[in-house]
Amino acid sequence: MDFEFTPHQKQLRSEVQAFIADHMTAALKAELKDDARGSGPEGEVFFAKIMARGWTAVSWPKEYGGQGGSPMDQFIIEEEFQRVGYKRIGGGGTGAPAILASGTEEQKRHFVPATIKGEISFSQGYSEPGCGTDLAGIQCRAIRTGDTYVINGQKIYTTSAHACTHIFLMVRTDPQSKRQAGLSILLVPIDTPGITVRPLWTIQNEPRAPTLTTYGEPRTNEVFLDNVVVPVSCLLGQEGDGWAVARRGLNLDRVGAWRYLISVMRDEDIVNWLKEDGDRNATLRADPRVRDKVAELWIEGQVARLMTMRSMSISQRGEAFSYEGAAEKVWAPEHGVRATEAISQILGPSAQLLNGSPDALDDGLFAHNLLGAFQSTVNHGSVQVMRDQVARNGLGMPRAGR
Amino acid sequence: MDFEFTPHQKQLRSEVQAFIADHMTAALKAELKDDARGSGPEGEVFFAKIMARGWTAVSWPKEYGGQGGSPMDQFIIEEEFQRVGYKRIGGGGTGAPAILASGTEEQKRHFVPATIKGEISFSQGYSEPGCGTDLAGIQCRAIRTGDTYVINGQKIYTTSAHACTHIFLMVRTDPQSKRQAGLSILLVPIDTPGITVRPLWTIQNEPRAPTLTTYGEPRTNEVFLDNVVVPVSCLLGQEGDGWAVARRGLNLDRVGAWRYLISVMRDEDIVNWLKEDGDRNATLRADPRVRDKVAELWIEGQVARLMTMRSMSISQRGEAFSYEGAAEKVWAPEHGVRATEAISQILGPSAQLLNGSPDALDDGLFAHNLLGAFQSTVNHGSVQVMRDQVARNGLGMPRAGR
Amino acid sequence: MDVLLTDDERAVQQAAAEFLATEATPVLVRQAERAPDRMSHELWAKVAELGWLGISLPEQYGGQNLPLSYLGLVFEELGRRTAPVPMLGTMVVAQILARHGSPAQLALLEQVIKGDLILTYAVQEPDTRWSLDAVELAGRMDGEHLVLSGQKAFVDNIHTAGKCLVVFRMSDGSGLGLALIEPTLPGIDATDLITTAADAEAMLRFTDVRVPAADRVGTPGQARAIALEMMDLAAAFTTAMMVGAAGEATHRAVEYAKQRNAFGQPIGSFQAIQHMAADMTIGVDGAQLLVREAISRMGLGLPARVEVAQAKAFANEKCLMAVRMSQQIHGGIGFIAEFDQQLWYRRVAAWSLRCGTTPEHRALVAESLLDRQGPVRLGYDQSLQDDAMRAARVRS
Amino acid sequence: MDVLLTDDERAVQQAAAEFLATEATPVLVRQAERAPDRMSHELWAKVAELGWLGISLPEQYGGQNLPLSYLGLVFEELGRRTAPVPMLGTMVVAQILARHGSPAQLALLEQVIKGDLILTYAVQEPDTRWSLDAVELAGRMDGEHLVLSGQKAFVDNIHTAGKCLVVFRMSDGSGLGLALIEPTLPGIDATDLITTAADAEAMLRFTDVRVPAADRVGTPGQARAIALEMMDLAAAFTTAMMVGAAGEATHRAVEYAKQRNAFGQPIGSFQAIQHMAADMTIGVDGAQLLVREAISRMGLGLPARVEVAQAKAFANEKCLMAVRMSQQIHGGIGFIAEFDQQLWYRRVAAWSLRCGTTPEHRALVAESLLDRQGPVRLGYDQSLQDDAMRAARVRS
Repeated sequence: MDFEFTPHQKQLRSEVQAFIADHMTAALKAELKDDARGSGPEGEVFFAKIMARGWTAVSWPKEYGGQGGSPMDQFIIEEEFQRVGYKRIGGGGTGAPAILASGTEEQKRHFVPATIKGEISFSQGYSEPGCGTDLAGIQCRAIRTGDTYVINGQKIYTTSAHACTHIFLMVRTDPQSKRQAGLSILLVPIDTPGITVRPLWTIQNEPRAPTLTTYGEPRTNEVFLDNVVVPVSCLLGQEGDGWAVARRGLNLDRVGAWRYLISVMRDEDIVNWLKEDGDRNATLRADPRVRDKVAELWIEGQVARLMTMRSMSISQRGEAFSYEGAAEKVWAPEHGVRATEAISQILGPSAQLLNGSPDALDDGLFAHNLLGAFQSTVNHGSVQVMRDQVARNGLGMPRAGR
Repeated sequence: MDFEFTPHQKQLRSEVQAFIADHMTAALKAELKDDARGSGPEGEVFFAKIMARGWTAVSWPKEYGGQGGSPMDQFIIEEEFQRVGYKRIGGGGTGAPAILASGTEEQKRHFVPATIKGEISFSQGYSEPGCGTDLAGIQCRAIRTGDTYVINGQKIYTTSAHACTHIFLMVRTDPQSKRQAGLSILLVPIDTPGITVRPLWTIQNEPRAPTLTTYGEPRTNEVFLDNVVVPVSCLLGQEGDGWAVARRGLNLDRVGAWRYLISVMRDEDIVNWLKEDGDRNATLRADPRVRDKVAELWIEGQVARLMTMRSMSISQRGEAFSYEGAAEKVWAPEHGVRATEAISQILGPSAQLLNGSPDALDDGLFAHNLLGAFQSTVNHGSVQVMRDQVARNGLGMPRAGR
Repeated sequence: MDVLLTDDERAVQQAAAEFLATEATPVLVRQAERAPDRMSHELWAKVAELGWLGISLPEQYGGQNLPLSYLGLVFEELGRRTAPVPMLGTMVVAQILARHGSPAQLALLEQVIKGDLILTYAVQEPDTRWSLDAVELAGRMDGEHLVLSGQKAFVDNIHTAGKCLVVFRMSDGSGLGLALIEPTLPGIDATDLITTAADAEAMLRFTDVRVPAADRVGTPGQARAIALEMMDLAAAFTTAMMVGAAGEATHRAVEYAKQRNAFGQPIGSFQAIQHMAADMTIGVDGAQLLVREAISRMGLGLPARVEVAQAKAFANEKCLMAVRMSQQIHGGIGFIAEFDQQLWYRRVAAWSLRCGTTPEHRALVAESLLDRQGPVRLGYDQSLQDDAMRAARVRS
Repeated sequence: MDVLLTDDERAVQQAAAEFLATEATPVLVRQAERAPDRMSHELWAKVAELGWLGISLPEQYGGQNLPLSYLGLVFEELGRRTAPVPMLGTMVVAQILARHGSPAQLALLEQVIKGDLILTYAVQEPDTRWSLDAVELAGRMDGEHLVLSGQKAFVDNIHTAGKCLVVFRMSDGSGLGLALIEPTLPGIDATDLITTAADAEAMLRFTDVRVPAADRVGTPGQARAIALEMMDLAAAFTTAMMVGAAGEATHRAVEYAKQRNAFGQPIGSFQAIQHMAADMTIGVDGAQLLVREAISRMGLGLPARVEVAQAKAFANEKCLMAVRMSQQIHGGIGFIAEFDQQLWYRRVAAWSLRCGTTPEHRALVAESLLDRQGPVRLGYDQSLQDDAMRAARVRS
C-alpha cells in the first residue's frame, strides 16, 4: 500500500511538464485547436521530439520499438500530455496492444514500431448498426476464398476511420456461426478498394467543442465494406478466435489516463473557475451550497483517481483484472455525468452557452460537456454491461436462467 | 384536473380534526403509547365514538355495514386519525376488501360487518421462510379430505397474528401444482388447534419506538401450522384461484394514507424541529445547505402526496391501476429512506439516540426511523418488483427470454 | 380532488397531440434550427389558425377563455414535439396583458390570438440570477418617456417578437417597473447567444432607449407582483414543456428498447433497462403532477409561487435524468446529429437552466417552510406571505 | 504508487480476518450488546494476547512498530466482524501518547499493549459539532491542578476506560488544552446514551474536576494541533471500521442472493440485484481506497486532514448505502432482531454519524479547494495551510 509516487515517477512527471512548458508553443496550440490529433506540421515536430525523449509506447516491449517501461510511467506521461489537450500519445489505442498479445512475429514487427512512429494507426471496427454493446451479434462477414477474405458488411461509430491507416475489424468468418463463435479480427488497410467511409457528426460539435471537452470527437463514421478483398495475412490470431483476441484490446479503452481525465477534469475546472476574479465567481464561491456540492464532486473525483491508480497498480504488477476495470468504467463516467449536471445547476443559464457564444464560460466548455458527458457511459461497454461484469466476474453472481 | 378538495371534503376533514381535538384524551394517548392498535379500554370507547360518526369503512358498501362513501373521504379520515398515531381505522387491512371482492354472500355477511366493528381482524398469511416477494413459491399445503382442509406449513412476517382473530392464509391446495396455479385463500380462525404463533421482534423496538415512527411494528410473527383442520367453508373464492383473489387485496397495502404518511412524515418533522427554539435549531435553520436539502425533501414529499392523490383519484373513479400504484410504492418508500438518511446527516450524532436516551430528539423518532425506514421498501412488494410492474404493466416492456 | 384529466381536458390534450405529431415533425424542428430566426412560421400560422393561441385568453379578443390548465396541457404537447414556435414568450406576456394590460395593451390580444404578434419577455440580466433582486436595468422618466439603460440576457425570439415585456428598476428609488416595448426601438442592440437548444436566445443592451410612458404595464405599485407573476408563468410553462419532452424521450426509449436486440433478446427485456424506464416514468410523472398543480392554482388565482418553484426544481433534475437515460438506452445513436433522438436531450438540457435553477427554486421553498410561523404539513397551503399578498392584489 | 496490499500487509490482514472470524462471532457480539459495559472482555484479552494492540506502537513498550496502515487494516477487520472491543478509543489515544506523551504517559503504553488499560477520548459536546470551535469545556489552573467544568458527549466506553483524553478550552483565553484524566475523578458524572449501535456511549458532566497538572498532554501551543490529530485518527479509524462492516454486509448480501430463490431462480441472477451488488462493491471500494490513502499519509507524517475528511464524508453515504442495500436484498430478515443481518446495519448507521457528518467534512474539503491561492488538480497535494503547519510541528 503505497499512495505516493516514487522519486523516479515524480521526476518523470516533472520532466514531462518541463518539456511541455518548453515545447508546447503558441503555434502548436493554435494548430491543435483545429486538429486535436496533432498531425499538422507543428504537431509532427512536437511528436518527433516526444519520440526522441522515449515517451511513446513506454510500457511496450523494447524489441518492437517500445521502452519496456512500466504502465505507471506511461500513465504519468499520458496524463501530462492529455491534460494540455495533446492526444497523440499512448500508442495507438486498440490495435498495437492486441497485436502484441496475439499477432505473429511478422505482424508485430510490421505493425508495432510503425504504430509507435505514427505511420500506422488503427480505427476500431467493432460496432454495427444492429449491435453495439453485444458484439456477439456481429454480421459483417469475411468469406475465405483461397488466400483472401472477401468482406461485406457495415460498421458504425468507427471514430477515427477518416484519419487512420487501418481498421481493426471484427468480422464473422464462419457464416454458420452464432454469437461469439466464428468471429475473427482482420487488420484491414483503410484504402482497400470497396471501403467507403461516411462521416457521422456528433452533437457536441455544433459549433466546435473546445479542446478539453469530455468527449470531444467532432466526428465518427460509418464504414461500408462492399466486396473488400484482403489477403489472409491480415488475420490477427486464429480464425474464429476473434472474440478472445479483441477482449485483450478492449479493457485498455476503459481505464487509464484518457478515461480518467475525461471523467474528472470538470471537477478541477469548476473549482478553478470559482477561484477566478469576478462578482459571480466570488458570490458562488462563498455559497455554502456550492461549497458542499463542489466538495462532494471533488471527493468523487478522488475516488475515480484512486480507482485508476488501482487499475494501474494491477497492470503494473502484471496481474489480471477481476472486476476492477469494469468498476472504474462505471464509477468514473457516471461521476462525470453527475458532475456535469451539478455544475450546470451551479452555473445557471450560462452553462447552456456553446463555444463562440457571447457570455459563454471557458469557451463553452461546460455547455459542450453537457452535450457529451453521457457518451462516456455508453461507449467501450455501457455502464450496464460493466455492472454485469462487476457482479459476475467480481462477485461470482450467476447468470439469469442458469 | 382538480387539485383542491371539495367543500364537502374540506368540511369532513375539519370535522375529523375537531372530533380528535375533543375526544383524543390524555388517557387515550397514554394508552396508545403502549398499544398502538387502540384496543385498550379508552381505545374501545374512542372507537365506538368513531363508529357512531360513521367514519369506519367509509368506502365499503352499506349493505355490509359500510358507509357507501368515496375512497377520498376514507383517505381523509384515515389520514387525520393516523397523523395522531391512531391506527385502528381504515377497516381491517387485507381481509375484508378481498372478501367483498371474492367472497360468498354468506362470507360477506359473516366477516365484513364484524370486521368493521373490530370483532374480527385478519393477519396476512402470505410470506414463508422460503418465499417473500415471489409468493408463487408458497409451500404451505392444505389437503382437502371430505369437508375439511388439513393444513401443514409455516408462515413468516405474519405481523398481527398475535392480536387478530383470523389469518388470511394463502396455501397450496393442489400439491402437484407449481407457481401461481393451485394456490387458494383460506380464512382461518387463529385459535384453531395446531396453530402456533411465535414472536419475531423487530430491531426498531429496542427500546420501544415512539408512536409515529415510520415502521413502528414492535413485533411480527412466525406461524406454524401443524395438521390444522378447517371446514371447506373457510375457502375464499374458488379453490386454485387464490392468486387472483389475493391480488385484489395486496394493492391496498401499497397505497393510501398509511403508506403515504410513513413515507413523508419525517419531511414535516424535520421542518418543524428546525423551527423550534434553540441554538442548534436556529443555526441549522439558517444554514443554506440545510435549507436546500429540506426543500429538496419537501418537494419529493409533495410528489409522494400527489402520487397518492393520483391513486385515490383512480380509485375514486372506480378505475384500475395500470402502473400507478406500483409507481407510488417505489417513490414514496424510497423517498422515506432518502429523507431519513439526509436528515440524519443534518442532525448529526444525536440522530443515533433512541427513545429514552438522554439528548434524544423527539423521543428518538429520527433514530428509530433510521432503523426502520428501509423496511417500507421491502414489505408488500419490494421496490424492485414494483419497478418490474411499472415497466411491464405500465410500459409494456417484455419479460426476459420471451 | 381529482388529479386526473377530465374528458374535456383529455379531448384538448389529444387534439393538440395529434396536430403536433403530424405537423411538428423532426424534419420541421431541424429546419427551424437552421432558419435565421429559429422558428417555423408555417407551424406558427397553423397553431394560430387552429385557435391554440387563444385557448386561455378572453373571448372578447377571439380566445376560448378555458382555464389556464388547458394551456398548460398544450405546453406539455409543444414540449413533447419540441415544437419550434415562440409560444412561451407569447403566452406568458399575453396572460400578463390579459390580467394587467391597459385597454390599448389588451387590444393587442386580438393580434396575438391571430398569430400576427409574437411577444417575449426580458427579466434576467447578465449576472444570470432568476430573481427580481438582480434587476439592474435602469429606468428614468423624461417627460412623456421612460428611458431605459442597461442589459438583459436570455431573451427568447427577440428578432421575431413585435413586443417585449421588460422589467426594470427606477433610478429614483421607486422600485421596479414593467414596460411593453418594441424590440426595434433605437438604442436596443441584440446579440445572439448560441445555446444547446439551437433556439433563438439573445442578450440585449439598452442605451438610453426612449419608451412612451403609455407602454408601461400596471401601476408602479403593482410592478413587483406582476413581474413575479410573469416569472411564475414562464417557469411553469417551461416546466410543462420539459415534462412533455422528457415524457416523449421516455416513450422513445421504451419503444426503442422493445425492438432493439442484444444478447439474443430485446434490450427492453433486461431488468436494468426496465428499471431505468420505470425511474424515468416515475420522475416525469412527478414533475407532471407538480406542474399541473401549480398551473391549476395559478388558473384559480390561488398563490402558486411555491408550487411553481417545486415543479421547476424537481423537473430540472428529473426531466434531465429522463432524457439522459433515454440517450443511454439509445446507445451511440443519441450522440449523432443526424439521428433525431438528440433533439429532445439538447432542449431539456437548456430548459433545465432557464427560468430558475434548482438551488434558486429550492431557496424559495425553504423560505416558505422555515421563515414563517407555525408548523408545516404536506397538503396544507404553504404560500409565502409575499405571495399571498400578491395574489390578493392581483385578484382585486 | 501501488495501492494494492503488499504481501506483508496481506498476511497481517488475513491473520486478523481469520482470528476475528473465529472469535468475534455474532453470538459474542450479541452477548456484548447485553453486557453492562457493552464489550467482550474475553475477546479483548485475546486481542491483546495476540499482540494486535501494539501493532503500530513503539517496540520499547512491547509494540511491533508497524506503519499505521497496518493498524488501519486491523480496524477494517474489526469493523467487518463488528467486534465488541474498545479498540477505537484505545488506539486513538495510544497513538497520541506515543507521539506527544510525557515520559509518564508514554510508560502507560506498556499497559495498553498488554490489554490492561483501556483508553478513550472526549471531544464533542452536547451541541454535537465535530469541531474544535465547539469546545467549551472550561479549564483553569488552580495551583498544581487543572480544574475542568462543562460537558462532553459521545464518549466511548467511559465505564471501562482507565484514562480519557479530554479537550478543553482555557478560561484565561490561552486556547485549547488536553489532559489525560481518570474517568473516576470526583466531579465527573457519566450518563449513558442509548444508540442504534447498542454500544457504550456516554455524556459526561464535569463539575470542578481537579486534574493534576502533570496529566496535561503536550504543551499549550501544541494542543490544537494534537487535538486535530486525535480527531483525524478517530475519524479515519471509524471510517476503516465502516468500510469493513459495509464490505461484509455486501459479501453477506451477495452470498444470500446466490442461494435464495425467487421466481424460479436465485435472486442473485436478477440484473437488479446484480447491479445493486455492483454499486455496493464500488461504493465500499471507493471508501476503502480513500481511507487507506488517508491512513497511509498519516503514517508517513504527511498532512492528511483533507484526505480523512474525504474518506469520512464518502463513507458516511456509501457505506450506509451498502448496508441498507444489504438489508434490502435480505428482505424481511434484515428487520428482525433474532437474525444476525441487522448487526451490521445498526452499527454503520451509528458510525455514519460519529466523528463528523458529511457536510462537516465536505466543508473542510471545500476550504482546501476554494480558500487558498492557485489552481487545483486531482492527485496534487491539497493540504490546508493549517494542516501543513501542524504536520511540520508534529514531526519536529
